[in-house]
Amino acid sequence: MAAETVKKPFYLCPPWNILFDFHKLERLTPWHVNIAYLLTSFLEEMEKSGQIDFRASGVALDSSALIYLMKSKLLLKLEEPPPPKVAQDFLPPPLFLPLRHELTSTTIRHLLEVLDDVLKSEGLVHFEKVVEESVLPAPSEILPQLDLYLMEIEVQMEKLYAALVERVKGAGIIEFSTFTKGLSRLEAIRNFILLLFLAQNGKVNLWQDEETEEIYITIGDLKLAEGGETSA
Amino acid sequence: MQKAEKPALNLSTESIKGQAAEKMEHDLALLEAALYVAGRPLNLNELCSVLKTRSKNKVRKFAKELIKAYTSRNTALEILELKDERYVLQLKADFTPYVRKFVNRPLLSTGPLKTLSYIAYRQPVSQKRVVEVRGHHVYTHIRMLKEMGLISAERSGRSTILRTTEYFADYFGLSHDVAVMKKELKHVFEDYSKQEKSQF
Amino acid sequence: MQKAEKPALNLSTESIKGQAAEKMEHDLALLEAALYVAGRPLNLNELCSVLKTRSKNKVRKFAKELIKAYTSRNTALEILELKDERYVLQLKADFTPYVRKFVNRPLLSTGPLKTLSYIAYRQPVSQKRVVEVRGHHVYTHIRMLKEMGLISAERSGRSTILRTTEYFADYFGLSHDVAVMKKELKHVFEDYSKQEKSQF
Repeated sequence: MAAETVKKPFYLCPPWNILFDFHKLERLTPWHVNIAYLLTSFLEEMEKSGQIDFRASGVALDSSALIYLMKSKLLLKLEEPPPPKVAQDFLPPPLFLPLRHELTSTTIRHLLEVLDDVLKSEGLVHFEKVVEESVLPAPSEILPQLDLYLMEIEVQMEKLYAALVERVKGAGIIEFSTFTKGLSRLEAIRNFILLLFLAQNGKVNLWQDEETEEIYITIGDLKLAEGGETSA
Repeated sequence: MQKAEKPALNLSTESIKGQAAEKMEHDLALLEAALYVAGRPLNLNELCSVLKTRSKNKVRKFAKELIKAYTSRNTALEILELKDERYVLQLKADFTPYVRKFVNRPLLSTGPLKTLSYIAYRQPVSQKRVVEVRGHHVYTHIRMLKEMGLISAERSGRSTILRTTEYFADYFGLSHDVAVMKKELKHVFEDYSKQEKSQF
Repeated sequence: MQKAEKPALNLSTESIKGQAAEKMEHDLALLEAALYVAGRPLNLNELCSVLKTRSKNKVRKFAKELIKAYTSRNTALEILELKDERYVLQLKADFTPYVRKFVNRPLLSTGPLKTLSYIAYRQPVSQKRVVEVRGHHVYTHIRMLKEMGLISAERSGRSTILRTTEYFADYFGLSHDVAVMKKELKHVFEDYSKQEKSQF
């Protein structure tokens, strides 16, 4: 036992130990970690020693993902966008509608016709959330909890999604450039990262015009007239 | 209405009478205005709010006066008293066939109508559920349906419960009792789907 | 209307007069019925079709008669003659504030109405411009106005051009000719600002 503890594996020494020490990981500034260097050198070192340890590789990978998340989280500290600038023009007073009663043509038959459609689509919606069972066994205890970070991101994603829905009134298309107009480059990048998360969850679709390089964000059920290609 | 008979004399009692008649004329017109724009039956409370009075008796009297005025004019419109002291201004049924062709604006476009039909069929139903079934765009529909007085929303803990209103029932000629209404809807719906099937 | 004066006598001339009066009363009621259910201005052709006549003169005469009847009754409703000999039945504007809450249509609040008047005044106008002038919240307004059939949107290259619809022109009793309509609107806005000033 004593001999084992003395002869600790190479990856528990600096600089790789950072990937295997939860407490250190929590305290570090993610910008100071060069993940690409750490992982490449970690693999080289393992190959050199001839001891291929999948557990250690897995933990290293997980920790790297966590550091990425921490970086994203720093990026994603969203600030309120500045109020839009209002152009000057003559603003006429509101036109008040004269009140007229109007008989409408909708009958109970119309109501039932559409009810039929809705009930059919109701059948297609699955309310029980699919429980995803992980293929791999639970991560070992040295792994930090990712949930908190994910929750943060989810909150930001929800905010962004709500903002998008508000902008397109439920469903519609909006250009990325329009949506991020007036925002700083950094804020635009933050929004873009969140959009990628939203797209991955299927909440929005993103597609890019090859010529103009404009990115279009589509929200909600859209019937695209020309069958524009959508890809998540 | 008394206006035509109003004398030009300025004797004090006459003038008081004239003022009272004018006030009454205005109150009748207010009730008429409310019934006209509502296009649905209004109850005594609603009519009280128009006249800014708490006296149901007064409103009841005025409503009857208005009915009388409409009856004596003998035009295409009528004001009726319904069950539970509700009043409605409507076209006399005899005239419907002649003017049906001018009724061509739907109450709602298909999207909001679908949302409404789902709420009616599943009520009381949580807003969350309606959004799950119909998609995120229904927030606009729900808002519109609320503004039109076709559905009402009620907070219950963290969720919002939606149901149809009396106006909805009146519009489609359904019962105000939700249990009965749902049965009616189911019946009509089943009959309707049978018809549909037999047609194809 | 003549009904109250109809004699019970059965003398032949009296009876013919009575029949004519009754026929006229019925025709007036038919016109009223059409205007009531349409809730929009109807033109002479449409009114001819209701009376099953080709005589525009007759319909014109009857429409004026109906306006007279409404004016003399002095109730909450009025029938107006608009440009191009179109007629509409509506609530007198004075009554609007009292009964607004009973309207079962998504009644536009001041915000969307401002957006609407801007579009009407500047049309054809790009959506982008409207957003620049009125702010980002107008996307909701534009959508509402489209759903109500008051404006239409048309893609033109990469931008969306907004303009008011014929339904809009009818609603406000404005000309269908955009140039004329804009002039009419200018008058409306001027009157409005005068009223505003006199009130404060």
